[in-house]
Order: sequence, then C-alpha cells, then structure tokens
Amino acid sequence: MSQKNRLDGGQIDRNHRLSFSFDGKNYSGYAGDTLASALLANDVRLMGRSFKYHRPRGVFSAGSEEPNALVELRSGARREPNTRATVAELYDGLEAQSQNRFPSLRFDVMAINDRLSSFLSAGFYYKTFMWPAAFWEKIYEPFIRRAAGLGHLSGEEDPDDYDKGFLHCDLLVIGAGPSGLVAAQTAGRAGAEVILAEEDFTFGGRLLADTGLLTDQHANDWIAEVVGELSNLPNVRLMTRTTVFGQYDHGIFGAVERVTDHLPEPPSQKPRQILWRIYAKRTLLTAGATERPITFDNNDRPGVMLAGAMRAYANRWAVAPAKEVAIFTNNDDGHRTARDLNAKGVKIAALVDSRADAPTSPEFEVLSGAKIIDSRGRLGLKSVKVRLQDGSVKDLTCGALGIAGGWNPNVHLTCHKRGRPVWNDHISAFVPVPDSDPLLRVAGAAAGLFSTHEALQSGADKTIEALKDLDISAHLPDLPQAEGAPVNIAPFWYVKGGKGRAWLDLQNDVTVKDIKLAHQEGFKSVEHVKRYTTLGMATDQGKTANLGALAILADLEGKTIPDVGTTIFRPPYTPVSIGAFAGRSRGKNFRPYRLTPSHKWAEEQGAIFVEAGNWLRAQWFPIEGETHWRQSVDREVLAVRKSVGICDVTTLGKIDVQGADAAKFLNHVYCNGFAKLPVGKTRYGLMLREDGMAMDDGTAARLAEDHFVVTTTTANAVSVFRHMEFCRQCLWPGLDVQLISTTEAWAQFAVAGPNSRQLLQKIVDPEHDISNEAFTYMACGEITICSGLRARLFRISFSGELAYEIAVPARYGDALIRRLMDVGEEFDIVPYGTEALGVLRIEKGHAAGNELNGQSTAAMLGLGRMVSQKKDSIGRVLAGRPHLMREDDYRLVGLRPVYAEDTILSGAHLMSVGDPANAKNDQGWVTSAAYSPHIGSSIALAFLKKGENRHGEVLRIVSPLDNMDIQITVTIPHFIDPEGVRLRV
Amino acid sequence: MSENLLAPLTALGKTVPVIKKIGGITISENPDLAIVSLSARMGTEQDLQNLLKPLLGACLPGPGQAQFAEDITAIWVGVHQWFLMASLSDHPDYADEINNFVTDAASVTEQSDGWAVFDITGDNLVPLLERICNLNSKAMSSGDATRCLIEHLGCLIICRESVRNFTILGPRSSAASLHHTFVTAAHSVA
Amino acid sequence: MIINHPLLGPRDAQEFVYLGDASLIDRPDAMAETALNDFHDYLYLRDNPAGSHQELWFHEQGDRSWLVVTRDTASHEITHVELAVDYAKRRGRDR
Amino acid sequence: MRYSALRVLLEGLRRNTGWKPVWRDPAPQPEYDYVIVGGGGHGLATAHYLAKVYKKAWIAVLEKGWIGGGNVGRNTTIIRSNYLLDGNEPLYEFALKLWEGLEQDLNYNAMVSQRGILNLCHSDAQRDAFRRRGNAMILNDADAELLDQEQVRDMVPFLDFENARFPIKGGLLQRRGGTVRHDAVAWGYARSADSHGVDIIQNCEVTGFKIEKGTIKGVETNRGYIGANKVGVSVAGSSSRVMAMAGLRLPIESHVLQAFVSEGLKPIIPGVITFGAGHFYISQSDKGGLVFGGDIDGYNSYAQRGNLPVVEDVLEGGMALMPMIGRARLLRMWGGLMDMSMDGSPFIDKTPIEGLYFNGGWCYGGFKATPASGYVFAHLLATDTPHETATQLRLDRFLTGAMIDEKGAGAQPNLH
Repeated sequence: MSQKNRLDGGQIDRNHRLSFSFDGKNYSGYAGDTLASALLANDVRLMGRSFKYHRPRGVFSAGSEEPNALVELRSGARREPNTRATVAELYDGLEAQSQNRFPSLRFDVMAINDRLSSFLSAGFYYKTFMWPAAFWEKIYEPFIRRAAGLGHLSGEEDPDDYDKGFLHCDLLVIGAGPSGLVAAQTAGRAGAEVILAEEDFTFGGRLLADTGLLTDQHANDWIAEVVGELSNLPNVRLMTRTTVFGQYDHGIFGAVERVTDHLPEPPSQKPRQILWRIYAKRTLLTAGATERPITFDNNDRPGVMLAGAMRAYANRWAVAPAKEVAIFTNNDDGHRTARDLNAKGVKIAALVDSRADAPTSPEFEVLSGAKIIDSRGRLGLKSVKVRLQDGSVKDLTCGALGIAGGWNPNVHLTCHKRGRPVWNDHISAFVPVPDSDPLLRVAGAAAGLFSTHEALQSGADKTIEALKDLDISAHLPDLPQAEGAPVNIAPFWYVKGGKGRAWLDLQNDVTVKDIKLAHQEGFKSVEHVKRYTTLGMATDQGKTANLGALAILADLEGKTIPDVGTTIFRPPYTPVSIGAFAGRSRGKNFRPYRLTPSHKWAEEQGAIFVEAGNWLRAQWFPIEGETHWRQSVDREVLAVRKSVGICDVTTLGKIDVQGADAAKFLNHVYCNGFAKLPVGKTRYGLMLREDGMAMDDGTAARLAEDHFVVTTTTANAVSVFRHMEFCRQCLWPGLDVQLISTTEAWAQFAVAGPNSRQLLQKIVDPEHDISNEAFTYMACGEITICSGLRARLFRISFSGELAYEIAVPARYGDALIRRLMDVGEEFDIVPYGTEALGVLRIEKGHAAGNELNGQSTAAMLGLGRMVSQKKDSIGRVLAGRPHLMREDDYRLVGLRPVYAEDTILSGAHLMSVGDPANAKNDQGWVTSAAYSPHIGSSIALAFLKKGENRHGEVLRIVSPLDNMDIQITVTIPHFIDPEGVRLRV
Repeated sequence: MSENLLAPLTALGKTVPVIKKIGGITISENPDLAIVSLSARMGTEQDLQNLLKPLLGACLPGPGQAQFAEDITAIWVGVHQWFLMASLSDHPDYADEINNFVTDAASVTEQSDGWAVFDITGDNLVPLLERICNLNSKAMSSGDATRCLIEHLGCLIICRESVRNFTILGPRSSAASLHHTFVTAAHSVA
Repeated sequence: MIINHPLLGPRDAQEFVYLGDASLIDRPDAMAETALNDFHDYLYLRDNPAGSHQELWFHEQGDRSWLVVTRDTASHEITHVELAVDYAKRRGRDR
Repeated sequence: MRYSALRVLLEGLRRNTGWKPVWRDPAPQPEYDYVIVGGGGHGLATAHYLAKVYKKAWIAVLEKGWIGGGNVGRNTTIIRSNYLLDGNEPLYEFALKLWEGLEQDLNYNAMVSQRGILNLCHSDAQRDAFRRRGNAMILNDADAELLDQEQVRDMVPFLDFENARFPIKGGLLQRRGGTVRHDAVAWGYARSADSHGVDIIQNCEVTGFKIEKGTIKGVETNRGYIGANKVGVSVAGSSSRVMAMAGLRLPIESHVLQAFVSEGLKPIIPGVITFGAGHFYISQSDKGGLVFGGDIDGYNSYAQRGNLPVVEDVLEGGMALMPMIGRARLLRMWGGLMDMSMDGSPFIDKTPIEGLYFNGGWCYGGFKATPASGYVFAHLLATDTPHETATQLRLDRFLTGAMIDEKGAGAQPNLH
C-alpha cells in the first residue's frame, strides 16, 4: 500500500523499506520511522480508543508523552500492551493491534458510554452501585472491570531476558538535544567521565524536528559532528534508547536501556532491556520540554495533535498528517509549525491565533484573536469551527489540527526528591528552582530556556559549573550560532463558553466539566481534583493535561496558577517494564542456591530436596519399593534409633570466636554461663534478644582457652553473626574478642545412633581416642581422620541417641560421606534427611524453628532456669517483666493422641474437652507434629497454658481449617529417653 | 594433609577446575588457594605488622587494598582483619603455619574452604563487571580489593591487573549460582 | 543512598543493614535498681526526629563494621559517618 | 443529599448542576467538645462514629493539609483480618465486618470488593504457621481456608508452579478479604461525619497543645487557638512529632514504605495474592492497574520517597511469583510515611495527660483497620474505657512485657 502522506526529505532511510501490520492490515514504512509516523504516512489516523468513553483517537504527540496512540505490540507471549506508537521503532514484520475496543477499532460497542456521558460524570461511581449490597462484587464490579483496563497481557511467561548493571560517572547528562550534546562535549573535552543518555533512538532531541541552521550547518550535520567527536572520547559513554526514569538519593539514577526492542526479538542470550543504576557525582538535566494543548469542545478527534509533533512528523519523518491542516496557537511557536508545513507543500487551511496582535504571514492566512470552538469528524477530523475576533463563526475544512499552547519544561526528575518547581510568567510554565539541588543542575528547555541559542549556552555553562564542584576545569567550546527567538506567548488555556465536552486528560477522559464538577462538590485542592476525576493518572501521567486543569481550577478559585499549586512528579518518568527491574533474578535464579557438600552425592542417591532458606537440603532418601515419603522417613528414623544414620548439617551457622576475652564475651551473649566451660567441652547455649525473647540456640565448643566455635540455627546464621558483631563493636568494645563466620568452610555431618562411635572409630585416626571414657558426652576436639585429614569432632546430639557431629574442610565433604557410607555398610547405615531429623528432634523434645519463632521466652521453652541471674547477659533484664513471668504463661509440652490412629496437625489449637471451640477457650497451639515410628503414633510439641503442671491431662486439639477435633494427652516434651541415658553410653 | 585417603572436590563439585571461555573472557575456577583470616588481638596491631613485614615485603594493606608478594597475598577485609592467601598445594596446612608464626598477636581462622574462587581474565572486563556488581570497576587498579554484592551474594573482588584480570571470591555453597551469573553476563556482553 | 564509609569511601546503602537509633549503644547498667525501667526506655523509646538522626548501620556486605551515621530523615542527607566502635569508646563503653 | 442511582440519573439530566459539596468548609469554632487531630481515614472515621454511634456533638477534625492526603490516600487498598494474636485479630475482624456494611452506613460507594486474599506458603513451617493463624482467625469468628497446592493452582493458574525457586506449597485464603477504593474511604467518612455536624477543617495545622495541671485544654493551630475537652490524635507517620508537642515519647519509628502501580490492563488477577518467599503482594484495581508493594525500605524516614534497592526487591518477587507480568510496565511508585511500632501492633489508648488520647503505630496495616480504628477510638473518647476489641493496644505494654508481636521480630520496627 502506498504511503500517501509521505513528503520529501526527512531522516528516514528510503532505501530500507519495512513492512508491518496494524489490526491485521499490512502497510509499509521506512527504517527510521516510528509506528506512529508510519501509520500517519499511510493515512491511518484512527489508532486507539479512550479509557472511559471509548472515543476514537489518533496520535497526539511525537514522543513518550503520548496519551492516545497506545497499541498492543507484537503477539504471543511477547505481546506488550499499552505501547506508545510514537516511540515504537518500526522493524520489518512488526505487528500491532489496537486495544480497549470491541469488536473493532472502527466499531466499538463500548462507545455507548460516550452517549451516556452525562450520567458517567467524575466520581459518579461513588454515588451509586450500592444497592443491593451483594450486587457490587457479583454484577457491577465485574462489568466495570471488564470495561476498564487498556491492553491485554498475554498471560504467558515473558520469554525475554533482562539484565541489570551499574554505571559510575562524574557527569550524567540526561537528554541529548542541543543542550545535552554541548554539555557532553564540554565535559568530555575536560576529561570527565561522562554518560549521555537519550530516550530516543538517535541523538539530537528537538533539533531533529526543526529546520533552523547552526551557524551555516544543517542541524543534522552538526549533531553528526558532535556525536562523532564524543564517540571518539574514551571517557564519554553514549547511550541511546535509554530513559533515565528516576532520581534517587545521593546522585543515584535509575535508567532503562531498550537494547533490542527495535528488533523482532532479542538475539540469543542477549537481554531485551537493561536496568542501569547510575551513580553520578553530578547530573545535568537537559530533557527538553513538552508541548501542551489548548482545550476546546471536541478537541479529541483523530487528527488533532500538538503542533510541535506535527512539525516533527513533517521534518523528521517526512509525513503530513493530512493534505490540509489548521493550526491553533497562543504563541509564536505555532507559526513556526505552519511555516514548516507550508514549506513542505502541505496546505494550511488557516492559522488560528488567540492573540489579537498575532504576527501575520505572507504564506498563509492568520486569524488573529480567533478561537477554535468545536470540531467535526467521527473517526477523523473533517473540519473545525472558528469564532473570529469579530464574533462571527467560520468552518475550516482540515484533516488535521495542530495545537500550540506553549511548552512545559520537563522538570520531572527535579521533583523525584520532592523538589517543587516554581512558576515562570515569561513562559507561562513551571520551571525548576535554579540551583536548588547541588547534585542536579538543569539546562536548556528543561530549565525554561527555549531558544536553541540559550540551550547551547546554558548546557555549556551549567556543565562548567558542575565540573567545578569536582575540581575539573572545563572550558566553553565554540558554540555554533543558533536562533535566539524570544518566547512570545499570551497564556490561553481553554475556550470558555462551550456547551459540549472539552478534553483535558485525553486517555482518562477528563473534561473541563469534570474539573468544574469536582470543584462544585468541594474537591478544591489539586490533589483532590486529581483523585476525584482521575486526571493525570493514565499511562502518560498527565504530561500534556495537568497544567490545563490547574488553569481551570485557578479560574474557578479566582487565583493564579501558582497559588492553586502544582502537582509534583514521582518516578518513573515514563513507564518501565517490570521485567527490567527484576533482571536475572527470576525463575530458578530468583535467589542463589546454597548447596551442601554432600549435594552431589545426595542427588546420586535420588534424594528429595527441600528449600531451607537459600539452602537445598536432602529431605529424605527414598529407596526402591518406597512409594510414600512416610515409608522413607520412618525407615530413616528407626535406623538411627537402632543402629546409625548420617545427616548433612553443614547448614548450621558456625562462628569462630577467639580472643583473650572470648569466654567473657559469650557470657554476655548467651543467657547461660560459658566462663567455666572447660577446654574440650561443648555446651548448649540459648541467646535472648534484648527484649528477653529467645533469639537462637546452638552450641559453643571450647577448643582452647581463647577459642570457641559457636553454632547457630540455619535460619539465623547471618542475623546472629550481625548481633554478635553489634555486641562486640558497640556494647563491649573493650573486650579482646574476634569473630569470623566459618559456616561455609566446614562440611559437617551428624552421625547418630547407638553404633555411631563404632562407625567413627573406623575413620578416626588411631592416635585419637574417642572411646566413651576418653571422649565423653559433650566433648569436642580437633582430630584427624582417614590418615591425616584434619577434622573436628563434637559429641552432641539432636536426636537423643549417642551421636556426634564431625566436620572436615568442605572440599572433602563429598568424599567423607561416601567413605562413611562405605564403612557403615556393616551397621546398615542410612543417610537421613531433614524430615527424619525433624521427627528425631520432636521425639527428643528439642525446640527448633517452630518453637523458636521469636515469640517464645526461655520459660515457655522450659529453659527458664538457664537464664543466669548472676551475670549481665543480653535480654536478662527485660525477660523479667511481669507479663513474661506470669504463672499462667504457655509452656512447652508433649502431646499424644488418646486414640493412636488420630493424627495431630501442627497449627491446631488446644481446648478443654467440652468447651466450645472459640478464642476465649483457646489454651495453646501445636508447634510441631510428626508421626513417631518409635512410639507408633502421631506425637507433637505444643505450647499450653500452665503446661508444666498438666502432664497427663486429656485435652482436645481442634483445627477448624481441617475439620479436625481430636483428644490428646498432655505429656512431658520428651518422648524418648527423658533421662538422657542413651546420650551417654 | 594431602596424603589422606579422601579426594577433594572443587567448589563447583568437580574433580578438576571448570574453565570457560566466552568471547574474549575466560572464567576459571581456582581450587588451589589456601586462605586464612588473621585478626589482630587487642593492642597487637603493630606487633602483627612487624611480624608479617618480612613475609610480605611490605606492611599489611590498608582498607580496600591487597598486597601481592612472592607467594602470598594479603587483603584487608575489616578493621584489624586480613585474609592471607597462598597456594594450597604448597601450603596444605596454612592456618597452622600462620598460627604458629603469629602466635598470640592474632586470631587465625582457616578460611580456605569457605570460598569459591574464580579468576576472570580478558581484554576488557569492565562491560562484564558493570553488569554484576556496583563497584566502579573501570577505576579499579591492581591491588584494589573489596567486598561487594553480586546477585545477592557477598563476594570479595580483587583487581590483579586493571581492566584485564580479576579474582572473585564468593561463598562456596553458592559456587554454582555465582558461576552461572558470570557465564550469563559474559554471554550477554560477548 | 550512599554511605561514605570512613575507611572504604562511598558505598551503596544496599550493602548495609539498618538497626536504628545510635542510642542503642548506650545500654543501661543491668545491675542497677532501676534496670527494668532503664532497659524499657533504652529499647523502646528511641529518638524518631524528622531531621538529623544518629543511627546504626552494619556493613554486612563489606567490612562488617558497625557505623554511626548522621542522616537527616527528612532529606536523607548524610552529614557524618564514623565507626561505631569509636563512638562507643567515646561514650565509655570500653570501661 | 442522598446518593443513589436515581439521583445520578436525575442529576445527569440536569447536566450535573445540582450536586452539593461533599463536605462543608467551615471556619474553626473557638471551642469543641472533641478535637480529632488528623484528617486521614482514621481521624475521619473516628469523627463519624463519635457523632453517629456515640451521638456526640461539637466535634472538629483538624487536618494540616487536605483530608485523606496521608496513608489513606496512598496505599495498596487491601482489607483483611488474617491476624494471629488475640490482641489483634478481634479488632481486624471487627473492621472487616464494618467494611462489609460500609456503603450502607455511609451512603457512599467505597467499592469494598471482597475478592479474597491468598497468602502463599512455600515450606512446611510456613504452612504450620498458617494453620495456627487460620485457626485463630476462625476461632475469632473470621473466615479462613487452608489450600493445598492443587487448590492454589486451580485458583491462580498463572503463578509460576513449574520453574519456581521456592515452590508454592499451598496458601491461606480469606475470601472475605479484598480491596477498597482508598480515597473514597476518606471522602465517604468525611461526607457522613459532616452530615452529622462534624466540622472538617482543612489547612489547619496543630502547632501545640495547651495543657494545664496535666489536663488538656485545647490546641494551638496555624488558624488560632481551639479549645477542647478531649483531644484525640490520629496522625500516623507524624505521631512522634505531634505527641512530642505534648512532651510524650512513643515506642514508634517513622519509616518509608513504597508502593507501585502498573499501567491499566484488562482483568488478569482476581484477588489479592501475597508471595511467601519474598516481599511482594499484588492485586488489580477496578481501573485495571496492578497495585503492588513489598517491604519497607528499612530506615527511619520522613521523606515520603524510597530508593531503588527495595523497588528491585519487590519486582524480583513479582517476577518470581508471576513471570507473566514482565512486559507490563510500572507506571508510578510512591512512598508513604509509616508509624512503625516496636512490636508491629498499634496503640489506641489514653495518655498520661488527662483528656489526650492517642491512636497510632499502625505500621503499614492501618488502612484495613480504618473503620474499627475509628470506631474503637470513638468508643474510648466517648466512654473513657477501651472497646472490647482493643483492650490490649496499650501504650504501657512494653513496660509490662505484654507485647503483641505477630512476626516475633522483637523491638525492631523495620522488621515488623
């Protein structure tokens, strides 16, 4: 199909023709086109539907501020809803669909809303849909939800990859228009590390859309020259397709680089986008300005667009939006658009200038002191109605209308740290407060300096200033001569007296009437108006709408615009793909894995693994014939109790504590005493938080007078180390103690069961006597095994059996477990996983994570007497508060079902038999439950009010979630060997 | 110790180190590194400096620095705390060796097996490094060494030669995840 | 945010773990008569100004030092950073 | 002026010229019986219940800016009563029941939408904790269901079940949980309170308290002195600053919590979903935006803006949970000021100053509590006794040791 609106010239590559489709229809364009420019070239004006009234809409802008021309780009799992056609680079085979319409863009049944608009005024939904109450979720809301929203997500996993990265620079320049280019040149020549980031796919900014000369060069040639120089400087990094979307504390900026969005799909192993975190010592914002419209009745038809955009389409993309256009302006910039289009051979129906003293033109008709009051054309503009200065009304036939209401500096990033811009009367716009942020300066149009000359000059000046902060001396480059036209604007925001609807926020369908209604209903603060009408909440965040609404509010309040206020901007500057923020941290790589030293071996055994924090641990080891996990776990538990089992416990935190005051230090950190622990012995230790609640438990082994090895639970390894460093550095800095984590350095295995000693004797080198007499319960020592491998041996038990933990350098963990399995064959050794570990510890009554959940006191755990009152340890004082010492507090107990076949569920609550199940009668809860193959029934640990005095009592446990209600007998929390005989044999 | 009957595995769980070449970047696992930590006892910092000076041929390095000597590297890792690194095959019992050497001037802890060690070399590693950690790698020169975060993992990065040669230590248990990060990033920038 | 570590220079705050008010260094005398009230005030009634705030940060992904950072909670501006151990010693914690 | 479909129709035919202000804009009187400091959701609700339920008159709400401009104006709109501890659960369940009747009570459609909230679990220990909690909810007359993996998959098949780092093992579902149009809550309460005679005074900042012999006499404001018999303070993130003017120190820190919304999308997420292996929760608004959030930034802040690491953390969680959202775009992020208490639970209590009452420390959970918070605070102001659902929310609970610590995180506000 021919590109009937294509003009001569432009910065497209006519040798590189691209085909694409929109709503299933094929078109062609050129390299250098955006989807919007290519559609316009093909005379497609209707590109979308509005959010609420489903009004037909065409492209409104030529940049990222676009409110109307949103499409679903690509198909399948790569579908991208709400993509602005104005920034989507054309590539061969591009597919786009229109969105928020049914069944088609031209005929959308939801456009019925437009007819009902009187009843759908701002906030109407707060006043209705209340009766009957049950209808909201069932009827009204589903209907509203279906009608709302814009494009569709595919619902499939995003197939593309995203990267993240970090950049550092002396000067970050945001925006590569004239100001930004000169800034980069100035800083680059001075040797500073510079990053120049541009959201467009090519450098030049507004220069690309204009025709003025720089000295005697065409702007494109000047751009090419500067970019050429910059690309040869090793200290300058040039980034196109990169939007700096947010300013954060201390000179950190977020930016997203769209690496491959201009390709059909990313090359293999390359990211779609990269999220950059930029650390900039100084930043220059040269992000330009955004044009704003003038509001009048039916100002939203396809064909109505910003005049500057129209100029950009003509000059940069060689596209006229129609054969005949009109311009509506309140300032001189509108005239420039008319001149450029006229020069390109586009017929100017008339230039309508609201100023009575508008300049005249020999090239086209200028209607001074006139206003456009209405427009016609259902799916595309056909004509506009003009009220002339003398009050008469005239129709102008035109296929497009360019509106020039003045320009707003792009101050967004200056607001991200809650900075508020100030009003500048000269340009009738908000500008950043000059020099308000030492880290971020603003130049060019973003600072309200609209001429090319001012842009160049301020870009260089501000750069020199910024680099001076860093003691880098920079010099003013020879700036080209450029136009220095003063801004000549007579503020004119909206045409009063209209009877119809005049749009402010095009996407969200907020009209002048809505603002007036909000004000009438008492929503007078800007924030209230925004929230009540949804103004500025659409995907464009009101970039072209907000100021117009403020002007109307100012009129209604009888105040000036700055007196009414402004709304500040929050990140991101333009919407950013969620995938980019996640980067590589997704799927299996969401968090790094931690693998135990026996992982490879366990995999070979067919172990089932479970996540424990970032660790993967073997949960159980199924053997042939086992079809249910309980079979495996029961077997593993019984084997430990009967002979010997082995379990990888490397995941426990290990902290090396050394120094002359190591024992004194541990006395502070643990609630029980360590000063008198003999060398070669291990002791169970309980750490409290300063608020008196149990924080963590573990063991401390004294390897020398001045050397302990402390173990922590797997979950708390990191936080306990941090806490101990706090104690060391902040609370007791006078103690001679040094800490370092050794969790990863040692492969540690629990060897548990009556035959564990015999097993170990087969690998421990003969010079180390580990007999019961020589290496008693709770002994520890440094030994060698397997002919000289250094190892540590601890005689500690979590299972209640004779047991040891043996540690070797991590690289030998794999070999050690294989060795132990080999020599253990004669004892029918089994490996056991975390499930069996859990059963064994519940049988023994050891507290673990479910009991040590941060809500338990030592007393609740039955360890109240461990808290030494003779020394100052963390948590001792506040553990003594009355509520924590109360008689009827919870205590750890054991539970057994009255009927052995009943299963106790962890998380069930305890009640007296006969009491109704409700919160008043709640007496506690089950913390851990398991089937005990040793007991032959379900068993559990629980916290029960006054539990220590209630052994033998029959209660019921209820879990309404599971419809469970069974009777249990309260016992001591030790189901095996309460006297600890087995430990000591 | 090397005489014992058990066979070690590398951090990536292999019997031989994994070496990958991607584009101009080489990522090599280095299992032959003995590492000990050395923390000065209270008030013994100077004694420790004096003791180690002959060994290092220089003072123990300051914050953010490494000191490379003939067969030993010292790295500052914290206040009054250093890592000493040497060839594991030459120094199989390095912790004992150092402990005997410094006696009461420092607390010595075996660290060799706590870390997975990767040597990364190439003509320009900056594009790779800027994808994985927030250090200004372009500005790092030989002897710079510091901890940093790489894909949620606390690592130690040592610059051996500006831009071209870095050693990165990460937690041993996460060797596979860390290696995956390097490889993926290398493909991305290759 | 960037914390200018007194030894390591500017580091991303992401490497640190935040604890809170630096008055947590001033742990009361546990053996005093008034210990319970003292510890209550110490642990629970911390400074919460909208302005300059001395606070504890731990360089977990760095040199494992605790720092006392003076930061404005309204602007996030950081005006001073020092090692907590120095701060603590100055306040007599080593005696 | 009563709102109804008929009224919308009639006004529509009259070109919407007949709508009256939703609340008056009165000048402050020299004296009131009750002054509520803070025109947020909680303050406005307090005024509403004080006037409507407790039949009190001469009530003013003083707001330093515009009403509803604090956390009720910027949150992720979730309502639920899925708490564990008996100090909390009755209050939140009371709130949920009030939400269920809110539109009829206020004659204002705040779009209370009980689309359900699903907390996912990823480990056995998490499931055990959910069972304990779910049972506590049911025992307190709330609803809860424990779902297994298949039930979760049936309900939300778009989650990552195949390639997850932390597999989804099940979830705790509260069907009566859901979302509410947050701004409308402030406006609805304001409109109702106003219609019951409450003076809502905006742009009126309290600059001091007048206290004589330990008794409150009134408040100083930028619009002059206002006498009061009783003053209730409900100022969320500004609690420490405001109460300091009365010489009181609070077990509260102010922190920043960020929240996020995506571009509008056609419906794709049915209810509220929370990830149990990272910091992420999400719902979809009636307008189609995905509304989501995660953990607080973690440092004391009054800046009402956060930083990138937490943004990345939240969105990593989002992509891990539902990788289909990768190509949706983040539209806006913002930060709110949270009054984080030392045990993660709020305070609704008298203060040592006679006639001065405090309501705060809601952490990031204040929105869902709004109706009950207002109700029980009104009860306390009107009767000088705590409401039966709020007896444990005392300011002295750290002295007695009766903490209400749902997470077991201890005196560490940024962990709650």
